[in-house]
Amino acid sequence: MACKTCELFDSGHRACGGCGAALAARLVTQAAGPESIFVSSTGCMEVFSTPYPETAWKVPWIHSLFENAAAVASGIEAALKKQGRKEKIVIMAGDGATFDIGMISISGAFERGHDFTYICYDNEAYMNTGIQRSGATPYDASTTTSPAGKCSFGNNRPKKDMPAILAAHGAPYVATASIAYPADLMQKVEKAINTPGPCYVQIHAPCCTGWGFEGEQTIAIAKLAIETGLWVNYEMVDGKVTKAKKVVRKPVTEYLKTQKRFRHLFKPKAQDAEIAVIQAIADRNAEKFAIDIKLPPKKE
Amino acid sequence: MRELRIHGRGGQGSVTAAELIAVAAFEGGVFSQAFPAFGVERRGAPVQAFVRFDDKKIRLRSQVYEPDYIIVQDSTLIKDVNVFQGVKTGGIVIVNTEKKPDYQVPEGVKLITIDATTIALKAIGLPITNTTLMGAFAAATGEIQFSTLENALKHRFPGELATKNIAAAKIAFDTVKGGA
Amino acid sequence: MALAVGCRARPGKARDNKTGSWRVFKPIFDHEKCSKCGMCRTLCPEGCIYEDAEGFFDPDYTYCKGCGICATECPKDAITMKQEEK
Amino acid sequence: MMEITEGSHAVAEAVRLCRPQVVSAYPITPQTHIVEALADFVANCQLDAEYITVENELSALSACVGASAAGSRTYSATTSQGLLLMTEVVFNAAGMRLPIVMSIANRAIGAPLSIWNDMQDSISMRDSGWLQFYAEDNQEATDLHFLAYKVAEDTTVQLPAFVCFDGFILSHTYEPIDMISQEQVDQYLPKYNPAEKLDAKDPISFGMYATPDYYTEFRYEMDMAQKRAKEVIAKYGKEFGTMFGRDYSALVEGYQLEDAETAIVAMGSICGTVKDAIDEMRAEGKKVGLLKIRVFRPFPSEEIALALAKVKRVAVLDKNISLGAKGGATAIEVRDAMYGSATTVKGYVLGLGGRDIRKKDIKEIVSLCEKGVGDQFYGLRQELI
Repeated sequence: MACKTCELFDSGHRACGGCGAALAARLVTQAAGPESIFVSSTGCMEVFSTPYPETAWKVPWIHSLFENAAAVASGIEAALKKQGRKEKIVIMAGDGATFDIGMISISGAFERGHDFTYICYDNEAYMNTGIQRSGATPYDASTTTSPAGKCSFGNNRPKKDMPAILAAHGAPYVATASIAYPADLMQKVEKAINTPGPCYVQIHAPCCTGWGFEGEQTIAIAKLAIETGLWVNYEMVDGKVTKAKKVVRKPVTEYLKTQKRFRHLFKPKAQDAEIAVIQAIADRNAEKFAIDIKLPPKKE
Repeated sequence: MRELRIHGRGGQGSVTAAELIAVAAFEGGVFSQAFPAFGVERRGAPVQAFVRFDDKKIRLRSQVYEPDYIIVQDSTLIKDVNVFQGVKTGGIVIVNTEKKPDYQVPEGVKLITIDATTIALKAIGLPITNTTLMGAFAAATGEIQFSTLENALKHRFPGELATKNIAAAKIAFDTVKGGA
Repeated sequence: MALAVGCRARPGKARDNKTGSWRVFKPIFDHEKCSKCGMCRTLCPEGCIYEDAEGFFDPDYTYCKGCGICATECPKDAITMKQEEK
Repeated sequence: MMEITEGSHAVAEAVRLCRPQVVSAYPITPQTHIVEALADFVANCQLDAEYITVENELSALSACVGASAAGSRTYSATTSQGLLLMTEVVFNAAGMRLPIVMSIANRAIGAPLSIWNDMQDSISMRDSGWLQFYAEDNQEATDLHFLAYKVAEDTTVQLPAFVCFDGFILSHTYEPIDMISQEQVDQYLPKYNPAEKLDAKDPISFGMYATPDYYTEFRYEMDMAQKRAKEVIAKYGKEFGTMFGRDYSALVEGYQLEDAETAIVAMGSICGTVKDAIDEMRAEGKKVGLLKIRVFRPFPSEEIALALAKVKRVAVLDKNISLGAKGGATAIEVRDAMYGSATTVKGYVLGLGGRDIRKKDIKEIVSLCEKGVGDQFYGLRQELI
């Protein structure tokens, strides 16, 4: 049961000022409500929220390892079933834990069909260890292990399509959300929690430190990702896209220019060819999810 | 302590035979221990299984090197494997064959041949000889009684299958008894 | 304080870490301009903005890190960031 | 009731009687018969548990971590490569102080790949914080599961436990065992009801991280819990003996040790062969005895020093090797336990990767030890070197 007035993620945590992931944790705990058990993987959120004995979590919470949150949740679900308990199980894991190291345990747990909600707070790199590339890092983003340089424009692969992978596992409900749209985010988390079976919500959560922008811009940048079509908020029910947020699209440069991780695309000179590749990614997203709002032609 | 070594091919039920002989022996009032020669052998490859019998608790864990008894489930093994290796003087070797032996068992060792395949085909309808040879073993060695063997088979196999296996074992038991 | 078995803890202790000291800029809330929409509270990563009896919002400066999201996102421009006096 | 059954089935039956609510395991030779039997129990309503068919061993133990933290009694079983794959969780479960019990059907570690028995797998986990019990026969392999849960769940211990028994040699052997009844187990091992668990009624954070200000003390506390476990094992091992006639209060057990000049120290199923060899050597007038180590963690240093105080020489048998060190783990630790004594301690690494050990090998080792020859591999095939 959601509790929108509850604060279940306490003040005093050690996230950077303006942290998108911390906001995601607040919103998700509110949407899940106090009758939930949270499972975290190792990552930035785990570290900024639980230095012993200062836990920020006011819901029952467990962290075991980096790669095993889905398996730990599987065990909790089994235990609750045997004990006749009704708490909801929510996993909170970063994109590194989800897209990369935890992939096997996620695949196993989704295939087995446990009843839990897996939330990936996606800040598009390994932020805990110092901004290394993950499978969620977008095309051309410069990270410490995919640095832009004389022979490189940064990360040379597009984001892995994790929602499609989990939908292919038979997940009954898969959604993407953004901290810039908190009402939508909370609604989706609630829906996932109330859908029996393994559900997945991937939340775009900009990281001011890792992406290189001022903390006050976190929400604005998350919004730009949606408005340029580089991030699409959508829902999939039983493997089919049922809803996607429509926008009047802006060129991707408006998003890219705001962040240091894409600075090499503009300085020392504009890399038009590379920007065109990214624009094409946005265009494909727009086509795939049919998000474009076509404005009527302006009258002369 | 008495020791039995069973030679067979993967799929012939040597391990099951060892287990059931141990079960029957234990029911008969002696301590017993059965274990396979642990391997990665697939169907058809030569395999071994072992049984020990003693009046006191069996502690020994090594494989069987100097058996009192040997069962050879498939006489074709005699060419491939030194099946008689280490057999004790005064020991008993039971070989499943329909032919006259063209091989020698060590001196002082008693050889019993039995056409277990034909018996099994007749009684069970399958050329699976392990339970048949158990009957022969019971008759030849006296280590297990036929009644405990029968119970062990009843416990292991469902209904009619148990009946058929018991029948096969009984034919072999009577054949060996008669021969002796 | 004796250690908890297995590095476990009950909630409450995070509040011992008064993150307000991290602040460089301080959000000043102008109730005159406020439309009581609550967006500042919703979007605060610290969860340290509270509604008062009249429906206005104010931050708990003990924990406010001064990130400025509330000021940026306020639809009425009712929040301004001022350099912290230390 | 005495019955004759396969070791794996006896272990599975013991686990069933312990009433775990969550079983999570991944199949691996030679552990498979155990988990197959448990899955069968669940399928036939003979065990009221969730059996989670995980995708690998790391997830097997991870699921146990979650279930145990949620307040359920949990069980897993593995060996060899599987244990190594779950290594990270092995350490994690101990640090989180979750009383999971896991059977280890001991098996060698690759490369080269070997499915056969030695103890390199569980010995390699000796620093993880898990209690480690080693069974000589299938009677112990079953009984030690009851004891392991009882000790692991004791509030003064709260550590997970391995029950180790030699893969194939015990797991695949039919032999008579005395299985206690469900009523007796229920009387001995009450329902698991931890003081702390994941529970919305009383939210607790599990698995937080510790800064340098705290970490050392958490490790110290685990070490203390290991040491406290000695007394707890003694208490519950004695209780088991009172109730069922088999006393497991001693962490080490002597055989013909009172007047022995040469003592063999060993763990696991080899102890049976050693006892038979000792009987034969005694008949020849040789004063040889055995000190069996039943509990390797907590390591019974004081008990070993005391038990071996009067012998002239010690031959330690190790089915493991600490490569690059002075022999196997047991020899190294026994030597440490004997530090300051005049007794000679020689180590013999043997039985690796399933190499069979016979009575004559034990006799050979005793004569090597008498000659002062040791701290070596035993039975190397010289023609291969």
